[in-house]
Amino acid sequence: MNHFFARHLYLVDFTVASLGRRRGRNLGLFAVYVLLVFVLASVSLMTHGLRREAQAILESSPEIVVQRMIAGRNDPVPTGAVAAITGIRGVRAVQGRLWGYYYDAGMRANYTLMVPPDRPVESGAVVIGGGIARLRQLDTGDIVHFMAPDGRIVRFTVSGTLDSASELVSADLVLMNEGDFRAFFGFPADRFTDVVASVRNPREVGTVASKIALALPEARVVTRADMLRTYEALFDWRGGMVAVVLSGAVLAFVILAWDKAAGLSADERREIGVLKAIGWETSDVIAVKFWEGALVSLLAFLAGYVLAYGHVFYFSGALFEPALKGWAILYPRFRLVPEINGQQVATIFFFTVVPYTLATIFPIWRAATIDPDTVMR
Amino acid sequence: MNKHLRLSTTSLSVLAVALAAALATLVDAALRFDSEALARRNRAALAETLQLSDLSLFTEARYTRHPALADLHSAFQDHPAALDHFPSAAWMPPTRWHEKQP
Amino acid sequence: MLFHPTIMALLLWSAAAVAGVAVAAAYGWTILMEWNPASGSARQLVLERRTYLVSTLMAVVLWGEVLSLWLFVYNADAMAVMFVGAMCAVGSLNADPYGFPALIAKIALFFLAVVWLQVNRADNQGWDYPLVRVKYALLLILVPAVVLSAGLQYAYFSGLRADVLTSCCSKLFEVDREGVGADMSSLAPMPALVLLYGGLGLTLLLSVWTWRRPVLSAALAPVAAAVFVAVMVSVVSVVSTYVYAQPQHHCPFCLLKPEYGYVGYALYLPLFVGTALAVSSWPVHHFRRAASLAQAAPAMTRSMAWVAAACYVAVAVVCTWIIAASELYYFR
Amino acid sequence: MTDTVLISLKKVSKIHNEGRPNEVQAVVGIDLDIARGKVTVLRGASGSGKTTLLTVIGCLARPSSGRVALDGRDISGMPERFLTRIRQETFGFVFQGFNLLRGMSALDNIMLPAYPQAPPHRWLRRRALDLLSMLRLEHRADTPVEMLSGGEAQRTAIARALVNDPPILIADEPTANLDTALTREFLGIAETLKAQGKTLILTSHDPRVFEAGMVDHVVTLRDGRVEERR
Repeated sequence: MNHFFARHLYLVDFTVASLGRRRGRNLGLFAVYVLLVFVLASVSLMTHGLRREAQAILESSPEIVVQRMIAGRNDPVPTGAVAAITGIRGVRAVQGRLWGYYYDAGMRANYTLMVPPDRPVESGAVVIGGGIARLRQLDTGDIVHFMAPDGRIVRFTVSGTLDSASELVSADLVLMNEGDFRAFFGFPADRFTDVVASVRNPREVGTVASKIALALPEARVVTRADMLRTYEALFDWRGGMVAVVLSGAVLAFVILAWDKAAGLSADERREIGVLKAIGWETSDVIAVKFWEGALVSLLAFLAGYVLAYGHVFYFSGALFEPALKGWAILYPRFRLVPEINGQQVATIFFFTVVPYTLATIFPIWRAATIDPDTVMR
Repeated sequence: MNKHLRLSTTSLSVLAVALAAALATLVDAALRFDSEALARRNRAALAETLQLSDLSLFTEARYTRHPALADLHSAFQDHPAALDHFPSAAWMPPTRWHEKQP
Repeated sequence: MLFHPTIMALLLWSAAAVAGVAVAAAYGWTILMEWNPASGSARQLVLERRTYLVSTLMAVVLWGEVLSLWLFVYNADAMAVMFVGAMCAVGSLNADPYGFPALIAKIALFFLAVVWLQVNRADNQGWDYPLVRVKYALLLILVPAVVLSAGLQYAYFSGLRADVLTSCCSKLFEVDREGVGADMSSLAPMPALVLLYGGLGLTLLLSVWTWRRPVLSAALAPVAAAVFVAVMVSVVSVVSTYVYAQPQHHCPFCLLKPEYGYVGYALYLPLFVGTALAVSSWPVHHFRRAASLAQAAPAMTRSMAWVAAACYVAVAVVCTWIIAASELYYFR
Repeated sequence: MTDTVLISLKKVSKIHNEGRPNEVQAVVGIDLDIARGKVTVLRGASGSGKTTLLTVIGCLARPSSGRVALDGRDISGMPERFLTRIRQETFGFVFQGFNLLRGMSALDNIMLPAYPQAPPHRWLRRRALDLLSMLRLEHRADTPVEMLSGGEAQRTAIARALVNDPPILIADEPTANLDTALTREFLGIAETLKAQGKTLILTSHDPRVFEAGMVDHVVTLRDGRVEERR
């Protein structure tokens, strides 16, 4: 065993010396490698962070949401539905919700207007999310004007802003009083946007949901678990898409690695010939070449990963902001909770180090089996 | 006596430092987790009281704001080039009608 | 459900493994057909050099397979949330009929690859390559195993359908399907513990004997393979319930989670290594008949038996510690 | 008498590029014994097959046919893996162009052949420094080899060949690029090594070498066959 380690230490000595002699080329490969790992790891850490964030919110979201469908389109739910659902066994609490979207033509941004179920908002006042406060430079006590769908300009006083640490869920919220909401949108008095229900026994959610579906045949019943699964699948699918898009980059990188390993200069071939002539065995040469790849790829992997960690958790994935923002004007400021997941790290490893290793096996073998007598010819 | 540092020693030390940095991210994550997770719990609490179900990350269109409760899952609702959030929509580009206008 | 980063990584890897083993087998075939150690011809030299490529490829395939086995289980656990009723990896694996066969094929492949690499290591110690034919014939058996494992994995992943909300949904998954819980068929605690300690004791005894008399590896190998299954059954039936302190929770995968202190790694690592070495000790010892390996083969067998014995002790210690530290009592 | 024969060649032939249009019969049916502790020179014009013969003797290549025995052990059919091991223990090579690895110091070059056996690093370094001082090169230990003069490069190559302490030293055209003074110096080193009990095998068509007093045997080759032995 000692001999094993001692031999590999010697081989590493030689590997590093020979990497150093071709510094330019190896640094180039190293830089590309770091960049690739950095991008893949950033995407992966970011999607995972957002996914966990979405999960955390969903876990505290209503257990059942009931929407009404007419011709496949959403329609406000009659207030009578609340009573109908309350009558179903196993239901703990039912509440009609009022919420909707408002397009701010001046800012070209979408807001979410909502009547908070838990806190009273005075008539003529609004509580706004951190994103809107920043976008329109509003603070408590300021006046804000919204244009109602019928053309009226409605004036509100900002009575408060939501905690800036919660921007990830509340950046675009405008909370107002029920009367103001109905008056602003001209929302019928006997309707709600949708209805939420909570269930006494969490195990019964499915049963209760099917009873609601039976009682209100036109309703679309969405359970929390459905949302959770859909989110999960959606994030995975998006991650998969990104991986497919980036696989082009991975492929280009693999070609680069292959080319580097296969395109031995006459000098390098002579060097391997000399090593074999002075008593190195083919497996020694393979081991040296293996170390070459291992040192470069491990170092690049670790460096790319650490950089990605800093990027995502200290700079909130600043480089991805344009992509996530899209055409949106409102973009929340957020700090993701740092969580590292072995599966992600292993997946990135599989996408980078493994193809690199595979791409270099054959060229390495070709190089290592050079005739030892080449140096004499 | 042996003042010559072996290359294997230096290079494996560099590797060890990189590994330590990678492990340090785990420690950093654990250290920051408590404070950040508190913020997350606050967010979740707000979401609970307001009965929210989605992140306010994608506000470009109505249906991207609340994917879990979208009123209708189809493209072109707010912008002719707005991407649907469903997998299949990513494959089919929107019609580029605006380029044909004079 | 193929558009998932980890699934794509696993599929990509299995495709690469098939390609790698196919290349190795193609070269192995030429070696098998044309090998002639008596000849000093250039062709023989070419064949000799191909052996290096084949063993390098096989080593990479083995290590990739180890990593991919781990990622496969990890991923199954992470995916559980997407399937109605699935609580952990067992539920994900049950979500499609090919789930468990794919896992079993991956485990079998791991053992086959270890056996091949150990035979290869033995062969490389004889100056006349005495095992070349056996070795490359074995390699040809590995090809269908790799292809089968890749095929099962593909069938599993492509058959998976996440239960998601789509625009038509008033459909409720909750009532459509029966929950695929984490329940697995299991033995009662007493017979399971007897099986566990009896099996571990038997293999430990046999590996110590093999260490003293390498010829006994012929008995050790099949017993170790059977005991591996027995240990897994008792882990599912009883050891896991001690870890979770819940007599109803029988998942062999949740042991790997941080909630349970990663105790699964401490259990599975020595179990897999020990079984792999015990199983390959026999074919290696079998080759003592070659004159050039008369010394080396038994020496290798003995060192393998020694390490295997240490591994079985470790498994027994970990199991005992789990049971002793548990809040669950079956017997008072 | 057999105990004085170190390497014995029986009907050795070597064909390059076998089976291809550019097939060359480099060496044809050679019988040759190399004596232990002596200096043997293979002499011949370029293309006479002496370098090829040297590769077969030095276990760098296997003969296409015939038998090679080292110390009475047949090594002609050995796989490369084991041939390398034997080469490592038995032979030290000084190549015609020296073939030092550029970009590495003289000391590192000298230590290279011992890497696979992995002796203790401190010991190996000491041994390489000792060899350098024996060859009066200690002041050049840390110099990159491309900065060495021709004579210094050759002495570095000799030190590299000796680092594993092989019983046989093989040198291919050792004096090809050297002036008379350096040639004399090389012959001096060779004589010292012979006195230490090493077997030396040289190729040369330089009369200064094969007419030197310490040379015991001269084998003249022509067209891959032995023309004359002395």
